[in-house]
Amino acid sequence: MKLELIGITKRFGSLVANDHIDLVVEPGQVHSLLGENGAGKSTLMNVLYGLYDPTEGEILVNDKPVTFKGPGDAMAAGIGMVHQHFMLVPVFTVAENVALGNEATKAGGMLDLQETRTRIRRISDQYGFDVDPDAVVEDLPVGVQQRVEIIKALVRDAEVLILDEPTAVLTPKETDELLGIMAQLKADGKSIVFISHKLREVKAVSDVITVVRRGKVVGTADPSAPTTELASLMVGRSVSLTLDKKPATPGEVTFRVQDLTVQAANGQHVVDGLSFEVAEGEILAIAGVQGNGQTELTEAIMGLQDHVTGSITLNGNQLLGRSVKEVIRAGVGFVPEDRSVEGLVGTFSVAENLILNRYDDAPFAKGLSMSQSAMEQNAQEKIAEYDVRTQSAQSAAGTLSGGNQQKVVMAREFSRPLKLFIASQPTRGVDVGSIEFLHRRIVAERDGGTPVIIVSTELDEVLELADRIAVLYRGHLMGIVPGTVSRDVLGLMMAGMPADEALAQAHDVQGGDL
Amino acid sequence: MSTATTSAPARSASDATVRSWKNPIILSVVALFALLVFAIGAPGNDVTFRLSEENDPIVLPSIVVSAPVIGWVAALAMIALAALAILRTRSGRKIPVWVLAVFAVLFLIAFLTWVVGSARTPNVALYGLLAGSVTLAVPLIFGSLSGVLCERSGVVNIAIEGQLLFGAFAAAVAASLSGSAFVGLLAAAVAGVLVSLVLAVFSIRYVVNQVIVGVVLNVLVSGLTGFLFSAVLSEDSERWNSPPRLPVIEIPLLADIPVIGPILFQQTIVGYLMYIAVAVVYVALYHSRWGLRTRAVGEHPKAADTLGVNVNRMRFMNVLLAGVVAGIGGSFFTLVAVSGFGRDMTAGQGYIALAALIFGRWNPIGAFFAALLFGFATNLSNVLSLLGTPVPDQFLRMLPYVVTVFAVAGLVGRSRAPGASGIPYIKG
Amino acid sequence: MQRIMTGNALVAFLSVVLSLILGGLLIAVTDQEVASASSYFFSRPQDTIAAAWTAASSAYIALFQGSVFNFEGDTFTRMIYPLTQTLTVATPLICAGLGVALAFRAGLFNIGAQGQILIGATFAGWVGFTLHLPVGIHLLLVILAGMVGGALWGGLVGLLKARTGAHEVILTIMFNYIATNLVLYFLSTPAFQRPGSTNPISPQLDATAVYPPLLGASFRLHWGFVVAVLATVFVWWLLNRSTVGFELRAVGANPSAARTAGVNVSKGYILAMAIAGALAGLAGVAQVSGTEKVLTSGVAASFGFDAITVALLGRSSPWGTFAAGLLFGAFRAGGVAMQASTGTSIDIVLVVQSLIVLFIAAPPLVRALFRLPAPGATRAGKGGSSTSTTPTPASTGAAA
Amino acid sequence: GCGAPPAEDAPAAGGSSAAAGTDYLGCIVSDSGGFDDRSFNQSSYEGLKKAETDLGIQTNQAESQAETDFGPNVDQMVQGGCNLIVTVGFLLADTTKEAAAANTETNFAIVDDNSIDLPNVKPIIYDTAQAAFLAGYAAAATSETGKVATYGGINIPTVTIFMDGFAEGVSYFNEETGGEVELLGWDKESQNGTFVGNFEDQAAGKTNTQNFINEGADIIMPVAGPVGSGTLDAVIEANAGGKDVKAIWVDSDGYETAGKGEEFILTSVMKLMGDAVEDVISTDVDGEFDNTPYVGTLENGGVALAPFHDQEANVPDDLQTTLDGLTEQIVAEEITVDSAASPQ
Ligand SMILES: Nc1ncnc2c1ncn2[C@@H]1O[C@H](COP(=O)(O)OP(=O)(O)OP(=O)(O)O)[C@@H](O)[C@H]1O
Ligand SMILES: Nc1ncnc2c1ncn2[C@@H]1O[C@H](COP(=O)(O)OP(=O)(O)OP(=O)(O)O)[C@@H](O)[C@H]1O
Ligand SMILES: [Mg+2]
Ligand SMILES: [Mg+2]
Repeated sequence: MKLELIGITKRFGSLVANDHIDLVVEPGQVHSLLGENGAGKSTLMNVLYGLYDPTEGEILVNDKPVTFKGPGDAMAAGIGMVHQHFMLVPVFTVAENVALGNEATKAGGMLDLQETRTRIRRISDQYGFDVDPDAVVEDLPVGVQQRVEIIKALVRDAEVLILDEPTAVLTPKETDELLGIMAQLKADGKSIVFISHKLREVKAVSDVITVVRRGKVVGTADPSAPTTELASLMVGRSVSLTLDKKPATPGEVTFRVQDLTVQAANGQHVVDGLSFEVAEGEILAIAGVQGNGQTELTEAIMGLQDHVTGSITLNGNQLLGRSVKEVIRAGVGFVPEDRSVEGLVGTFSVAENLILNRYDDAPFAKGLSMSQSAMEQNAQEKIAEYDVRTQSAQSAAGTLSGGNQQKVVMAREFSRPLKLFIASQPTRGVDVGSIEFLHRRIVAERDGGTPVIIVSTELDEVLELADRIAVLYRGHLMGIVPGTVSRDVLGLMMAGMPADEALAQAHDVQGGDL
Repeated sequence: MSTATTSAPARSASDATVRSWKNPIILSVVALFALLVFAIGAPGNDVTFRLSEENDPIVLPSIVVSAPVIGWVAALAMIALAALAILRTRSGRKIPVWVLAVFAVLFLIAFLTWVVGSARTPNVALYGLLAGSVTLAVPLIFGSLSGVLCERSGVVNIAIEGQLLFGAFAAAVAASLSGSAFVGLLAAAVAGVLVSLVLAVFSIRYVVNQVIVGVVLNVLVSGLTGFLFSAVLSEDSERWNSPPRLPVIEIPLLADIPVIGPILFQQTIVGYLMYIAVAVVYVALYHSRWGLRTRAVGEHPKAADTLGVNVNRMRFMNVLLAGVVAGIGGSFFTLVAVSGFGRDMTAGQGYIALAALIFGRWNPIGAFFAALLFGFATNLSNVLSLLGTPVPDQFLRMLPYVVTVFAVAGLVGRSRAPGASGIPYIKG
Repeated sequence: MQRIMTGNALVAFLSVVLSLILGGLLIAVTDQEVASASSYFFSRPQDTIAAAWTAASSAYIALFQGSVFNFEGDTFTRMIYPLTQTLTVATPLICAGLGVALAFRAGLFNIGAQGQILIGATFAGWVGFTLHLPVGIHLLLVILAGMVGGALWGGLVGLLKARTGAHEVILTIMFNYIATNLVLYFLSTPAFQRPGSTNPISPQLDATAVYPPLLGASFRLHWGFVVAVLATVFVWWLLNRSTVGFELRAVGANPSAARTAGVNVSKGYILAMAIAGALAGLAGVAQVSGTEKVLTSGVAASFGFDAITVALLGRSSPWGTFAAGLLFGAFRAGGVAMQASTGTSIDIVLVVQSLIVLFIAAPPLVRALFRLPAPGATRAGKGGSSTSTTPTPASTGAAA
Repeated sequence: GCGAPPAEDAPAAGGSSAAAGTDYLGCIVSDSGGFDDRSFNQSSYEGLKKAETDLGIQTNQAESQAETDFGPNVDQMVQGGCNLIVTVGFLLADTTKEAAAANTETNFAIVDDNSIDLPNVKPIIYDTAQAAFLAGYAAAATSETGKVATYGGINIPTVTIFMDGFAEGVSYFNEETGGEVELLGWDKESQNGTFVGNFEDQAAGKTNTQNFINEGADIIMPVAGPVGSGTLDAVIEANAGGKDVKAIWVDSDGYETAGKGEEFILTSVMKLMGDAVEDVISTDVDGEFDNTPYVGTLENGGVALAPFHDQEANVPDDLQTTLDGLTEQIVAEEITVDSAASPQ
């Protein structure tokens, strides 16, 4: 199936997200879209998938113009989409999720799930997916959930498959498997539109690369073009992809975690017998695929988890069993992984969010009364210092862009003397410029002598920031390796291989990987 | 690569459970309570439960039991079950469901024997107690089904009270004017839909907070019906407010079965519709295309949208359907229970239905039983007051509400609402 | 606040007008005179229209005369009497409305103001007619008792929610019924009855225990209104200028972020419900020690339920609630007068009130009806400002 | 429709004011039950309306929906220049007292309360237990099952006085005839029994009545205003189902006022408030208002037992004679019917 986008323009109010974009997807082709945050890639795909109406422009399928009133029309035309945030109903089974919107029915509108199961098994077998139709989606690992998404598209006989940042949450191994699946699909004559920020993957699978900047197509590139060329095409200037930081000068070990175990509500040990230490002036990165206990580990340190055993000490003081407030007062700074859910109160002003965990300390509070002027003054200082782009200190934090929201959280946490700094996913969804700024602030904090823990699922970020790297897999520590270790070793550890084995194996196959 | 997965530390099954002591503790406390009150504090007399009347087609003998015997047997059995639960929990295993079920049944039997035994007349018509419970539960069941339909598709329905009241009003007026109870039934459904329409338009089309719309709708319907009641209905109640009743349809033979016959097979059309509605909503919700889409829209509307399901149309239709159900429930007040409309005659039953819906965990069957429990508690307090108890009548009348608080706080606790319930869906 | 005063003022005004028109139609349609004139509508339509106009306008004039200014009064006192009556009725509405609004801001949907008023009134009343204390101390103690009663009744709900996760909507509804029966029980005991009578009505409160009249004995307006103003100021301060309010608002707007920031969410729920209850208790005091001066089971009227609409109309802001309380107070006071003088049922007031709330909550609808342009560049589809100040407790409550 | 319009200059409809030419204004304020409560508000209101037609006076009324309305409503009436204001129910006592003290030119009459001692307030109260006694006796004598029942709206003296009298009547029957008729729903000793909890929930009245019938009662007396209507529904259904069950109405003669199920109303315990209200107005119109309490008794006909109407055939032959005898004995104070709620 040949797909053609001609002059697609999409406006949100005064913002032009897509500006006369032309794009052709040939049958049996992997067509990659590259572009920085907010370039308009997802918007374009949402237009193609019928979720947004284009303001202007035309879509041609096999040279015939079509209009999509909704995703239903797009699917009927043979377009399938796998969204970055999975569009799966968590409490439904795989079969129910696959059936939804495309239900096989018996008499009287009754569901025929058996039929759906059969189809799932057929596709599973064909592409080696290994998916149980009766598993409940929320119990499945992300990699499998993604396959469910692909099955959803294939069940509907999609000829064109849109994959929007499909690899962001996958382990290197799962990524490899996905790339394999893409090759198979392509061999079956299906076309794929592939969006990713990871240039290596793009280069590996693409037939054609289109680069988008500020809503416009700025050019196409050959998959064989060098990475730096692609990067500068994306951003519009030459970029240095590395952060220069001095080597760490670790001091005294002040933070210790010993034999830490966290039980989830369902009884599972999500963190299991974890022990590690962090010294003043060093960054320990905790790597691992999302959902391997990182969240629970940081929450346990903060006093946000209930069933915790073991010991957590900071400067010799036990933190375990303390309330969140006491942990904060002990000098722990915390950037939670989901800033809009845990880091900020969206309806509160920027000024209020800047003192969210200091509202009852001097100078913001005198007794029960809060000082507006102190709050305002603090806001002005932080906004200037961190270059927070906001209309005013009184704007609701929820109206800020992701990068600026993150700056607010960081500014708040760095605004008091810290004995320990923990940041989860400090730059998730943040654009390149801001990433650079935030990384420099974190390194500066380290250089000031604070022990720092960074939790990140982005290998690039981990490798860039870490002095030492700990890898978590299913709540267990796979080992702690130096920050200079190779990407392949980390990949193996993230897939559940202990550090020593991984180091040995990576040595064996060195050079054979991507 | 294969070594990577095998070398991952395996988790043993035994250490993978948090031992929740909540259930064993509750069971133990209740069992102890049973021992003290039902066994040690048992009245010394016999208790009679009558199952049928003398002139019924099938006459069953009454059950006569000794209060102390029942009290002791039940209490000891409950203690045994509690002990079993403690043992199971200590060894890290789950408490089987049958333990809880048997425990609940024992408690109910012991409690009934004890309260009836303590009354001045320790003799009760069990069939009447149950039939009355069902009667009291009918509007609650319709109301909570209406709630299920709305909330399952992501719209919080606080307006059940208004739907019931408007249904009752419309049924009374339409039936009086037309002289036909069936026209009244139809009008009730239409009235329920009208209330739903406002709820849908404001909460879905104009994205007004659903709780606000619901609360305000209740006030609106109360004011509107109250106004029309005094301005029109009371002026000429012969013409406006003397609806004919819905006839009771007896199913031959089946209606003669003692105890359950009158409850199941001797109802008006509204009564039969109730059973049908519970079954249909249950089956449709979990086994039909409509149900799958409804649940998807209530859990994760965006996912449904990306699969071509029109979220807001789905919600709109379900809210309207809910109006039909609640409206028919409202007709029970004026076409079955009593003959005529009275100001605010639903008396907060819509809110109780809401409680039943949550207590029943957003499941039609669960809501059905929750409503029955409430009806039972209410009628039990009625019956106890006439048998003569030392408990002041004001406290007896608190019983259903106290039971609900205990049920919601103790047994249900944090229940999981449909993921998107109460959250408007704004496309793109 | 700013936005409500400026951009939405027109919408609010039009909402009131629209609601009054709809209410007027209802009055006209059900009026006897109109009905008889409409029987010959086609031969003389002006009769029907005139009768309809007379029916609706006379009702609304009576409403106005009963709530704001009585231009038929023979003395100045009688002329402004209606306004003071409005303030009197508004007093409990404001207090209880503040309670509902405050809980709302903490993410809790408090349908229990009715029960909290009743329990507050019971506590206050008991102290008022059983204890005999000196001037000043007695009234203070009465007020305190009322607030404690309400706080206990509300706080209990908060406690149950925090401990067991039970849904506060259900709890507060049940607690209303339990409170009603509890008060009926108390009133059936001699400790709450008048000597020599078994009627369920308490003795009059001591003269030392009642709010003194605010404008002299010829008006029913009492110092409770001043207390309501103070309560509004206090709630405003509490929500916007105090650490406690900061915590409560954070809990209401985003419980997970609040928890992460070190706020004890459970404590927040309990505290919010206790303060909400105390405010409702204050409404109970206004009734038992201000307007009625005795305790009966009907002392709370339907103020606890009206308070919900008042808080919603006031968008859960303290001064918004205050203004909404005044408006509803005027409707209520005027409605009683209207019913007495024109026979139009006071229920019409409920209709008009709820229509106002609905219309104000949906500005796009009002704009569409009056063909007003949409304001600025608000993206279509969003409810926009209308729902922004109110969190959605239904969703927060159901999560967890 | 398109009927013919009235002539342009026809006088306004309903010109009752012109008829008698008196400018006496009689007014009434209801309690929160409203004037259509099929109980004391309604009876009192009808008394006022009767005075309007019989005496040619003008009337005005204010319906209260909540206790907070009492003060404003009474005030409205005072300001409206009423000569006499009838207030209904003990809950209005404080309001009435206050208004009467402040407006000595206006006369007041208060129904069901005897706590005010002011020159311009006339209490109207009833020794209802006397008539209820007769009803209890009649019920006991007529019951086939040996079980009779009563229940109330709310546990308050004006309600329980009916139930006390009824209970006395039943036990008097048992003493006199050696019968063993049982009373369900009320225990005079502990003053505890079955109550609906309000005067509105008719469905609850019906359910309670069905419970009574299930427990074998065949005569039921609801003392709950409109809720009693639910009892009639239950009784009609029970009779349709082949049972023989009857109701006893209260306040007015239910055979004439209940609007349904007349044929199953055994009798009614009448509390003739309308007559008393009309009486008080007519003495006031004549300028002979006094503040001595009016106590309705069997003797002065303020309370009475209604005729059996359709049920005549179903009661024992000599029952009416016996009841007449009992009435005489009560009037002669040979039998005293005592109730905690009786007027002192
Ligand atoms: N529904 C919307 N309303 C208003 N603006 C929007 C909307 N959706 C996207 N935008 C804006 O349109 C621009 C393009 O967003 P888009 O999601 O297409 O970027 P992207 O290229 O997918 O970025 P990323 O790499 O982060 O996924 C952004 O500035 C974004 O803020
Ligand atoms: N209604 C909106 N108003 C303003 N900004 C929006 C709106 N909706 C989305 N955005 C912004 O647009 C950007 C992209 O949004 P979107 O939901 O498309 O995320 P995405 O990461 O691109 O998702 P995906 O890649 O799965 O399509 C985000 O930065 C988001 O903050
Ligand atoms: Mg994107
Ligand atoms: Mg993205």
